[in-house]
Amino acid sequence: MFGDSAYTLIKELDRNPGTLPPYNNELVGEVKKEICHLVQQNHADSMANDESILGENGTNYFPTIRARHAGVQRNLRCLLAYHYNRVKCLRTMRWEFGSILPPDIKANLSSIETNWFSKYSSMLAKYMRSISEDGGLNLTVDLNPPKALYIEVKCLVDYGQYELSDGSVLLLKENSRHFLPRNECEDLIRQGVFQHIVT
Amino acid sequence: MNESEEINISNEVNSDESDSDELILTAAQVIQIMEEAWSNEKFAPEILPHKYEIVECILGQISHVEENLSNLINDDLRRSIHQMELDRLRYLVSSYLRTRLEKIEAFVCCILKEEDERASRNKLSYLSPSELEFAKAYRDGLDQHFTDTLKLLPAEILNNKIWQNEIITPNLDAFVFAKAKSQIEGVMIERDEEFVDLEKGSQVIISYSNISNLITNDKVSLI
Amino acid sequence: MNPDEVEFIGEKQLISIIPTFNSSTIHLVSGDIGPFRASLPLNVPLWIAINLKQQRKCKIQPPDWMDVTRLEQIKDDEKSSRTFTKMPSEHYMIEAKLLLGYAADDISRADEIRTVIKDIWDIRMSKIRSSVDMLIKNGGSYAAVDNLTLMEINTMRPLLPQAMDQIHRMKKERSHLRPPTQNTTLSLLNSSHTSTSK
Amino acid sequence: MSLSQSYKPNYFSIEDILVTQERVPCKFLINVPKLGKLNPATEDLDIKPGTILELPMWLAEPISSGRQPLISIDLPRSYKETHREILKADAVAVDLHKFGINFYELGLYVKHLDPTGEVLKVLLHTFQSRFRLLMDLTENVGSDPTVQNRLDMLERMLFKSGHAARMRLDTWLRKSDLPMEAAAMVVNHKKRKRIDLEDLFKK
Repeated sequence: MFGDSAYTLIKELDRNPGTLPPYNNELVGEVKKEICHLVQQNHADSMANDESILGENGTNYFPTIRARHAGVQRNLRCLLAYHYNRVKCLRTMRWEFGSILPPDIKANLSSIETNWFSKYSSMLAKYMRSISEDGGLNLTVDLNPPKALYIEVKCLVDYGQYELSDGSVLLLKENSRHFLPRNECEDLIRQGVFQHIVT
Repeated sequence: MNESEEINISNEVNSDESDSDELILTAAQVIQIMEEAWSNEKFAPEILPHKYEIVECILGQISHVEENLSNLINDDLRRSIHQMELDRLRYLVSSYLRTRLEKIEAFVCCILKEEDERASRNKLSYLSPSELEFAKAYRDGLDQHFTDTLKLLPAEILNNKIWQNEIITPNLDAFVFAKAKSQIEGVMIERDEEFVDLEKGSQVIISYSNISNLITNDKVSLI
Repeated sequence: MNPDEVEFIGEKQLISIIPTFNSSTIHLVSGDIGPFRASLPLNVPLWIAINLKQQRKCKIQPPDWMDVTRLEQIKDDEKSSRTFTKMPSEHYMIEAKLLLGYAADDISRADEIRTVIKDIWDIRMSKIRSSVDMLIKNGGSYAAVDNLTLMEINTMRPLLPQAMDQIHRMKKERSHLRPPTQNTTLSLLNSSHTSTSK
Repeated sequence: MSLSQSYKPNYFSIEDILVTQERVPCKFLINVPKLGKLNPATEDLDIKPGTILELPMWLAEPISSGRQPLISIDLPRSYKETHREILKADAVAVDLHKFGINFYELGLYVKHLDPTGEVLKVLLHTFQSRFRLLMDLTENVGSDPTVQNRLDMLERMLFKSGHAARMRLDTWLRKSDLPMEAAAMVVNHKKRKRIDLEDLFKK
């Protein structure tokens, strides 16, 4: 029945919480087609209705129009919710991955979504720059209350060379352990390069 | 290290922008206000009036100390304590601003509508100027996104922009933990039926809608 | 809030330390600390005390209440009281965790203290559980939580407030999908009307 | 995301869209031309008055209201007296997931169909009596993971957030420091990649 494709679209998001499944162009197209179809049918029947009011024993199509209209509203709601929730997911990705997404995630975006993402990135950057008089404040770091200045981390991948803010260079190899200033580690922990070791 | 190299922070900060009723706050008091604003913002379901002067003031202090830290190059101990304090302050401010940004995004249409109403009644804005600018950009971005994705639908649907009427609003009835900062009489707890008096320092769990005005009046804080 | 955020608040608590070094006053944004004179006690915020202790720059003087006899008394009081008794410190659990974790060598009978504090915490947790259950069963929309510390209050989140929200919503909400979007209906029909009249 | 808000349905919420997909028993009051295909049992072009059909809530609600309703909605089985009695007797013992995946949320949509107010009473009673179970579950998981399966959608949401908070508290109590963690989406992304690679090796 009508509304089924739209429901499948939403189910798809529901089954993949915290990730972004590939943009379902085909299904989105189907839902749109169904909306157009229902609207067209309603137009035709409402014209027939108008005429039958003038004539006699015509069929009353108003109930049909109401039911279809509910279908249009439902489809529209699912379409909007699909796109809205994907945008919210993209928003979180901007905070967690930064302004450059991994290529396999990028491939799951529609071109309109890619557009939105870069627009969001730049509005966020603009906002963060405007926060203080001198140069702004990066809100994507300092996510946890600071504790000790130095923490122990374990490197989870062969990352290669990494330059600290004092200019010294570290070689980050898989399973190597390091004792480093907390604020120099935060980003790499968030990116899954380091694991924070606590006892 | 001799005293001249020591970092010196003026502990007196002028934080109030209004000339008529000038209020001198110490830096410690400014931090206190920031901490309370942070906690209130974390627990209030809706966005609260901004504390932009307080934020600016703390960020100003941070960069002031940072500039002076280089003078302490040969005293690791003092350096590390200053550094830790800066990290704490930076966390406080960032976390506060992040929480507000999340609310702005979640309730963007609702918040902008209320800002318009406040502006039309000459009331103080809840958003800081840069937050307001961000909010508008965010709303316009969403609007454009929906318009672009719904392309090819019948004009009567597109022109309706139904998503603009479907505003997500905060749940003002949400239950929160609150602490009375002074003696308060007659706080409603059941619609027009039951009232309680709160002693200074007492703590309760209560619906946000029953105390929201007491937060803006600085009579209770959320904990 | 996460426990580490509550800890962040609790770390402002002042604590007495005996420094092993000399240094002049440090002018922090949040206020002056020091001067530090070796073996002369002074008060500093908990986060500084722990930091200095980690660098072996001080000994910690545990707060008065961190004492087995005193804590046993508190435990007995808590056990026999129906309501929550007032704790000796607003952040007792945070202080206990940090001091026992980083400065156990400065605290006499640290292991016993750890056990009693854990007992007190557990007694209070079980009281919290039964009062929370009672509050929900009675469908209450208000409760005093006096004498509970921030960390204890935080353990009730998010379950208690969210459950109260849901009960409130069940009682209050009129069941309706959403107001019917009449304007769309009208425009749909109107546009067809105009097309027929042409 | 640090905002922790209770569930409250809105236009864009996935949960509410799933709830309103649930079917409720309806009876057609008037003839609805051309929509016979809604009824798989007949080949008629129209739906005749008197036809009894299960329709999704999103369709049933808007066409059951107004000056001339097309249908009347009947209370779904889970909210009828026999089922209410079961819940009144011992709500904790009930497998609510089987009773209705969206027991509370759908209940809120249909409670007005029952003029006696009994449905609302049973919703509240069920939620309030099962709360202790929910609280215990968040605190000692691992004991019996199947118990979670007996929760409805709303209870599961509460369980999830309550359990996550509980785990953070336990770590805090045990460890000297709360470890900083990789971003949730980064973790998901890595997991997915691993799964993809495994697929590749299988082929």
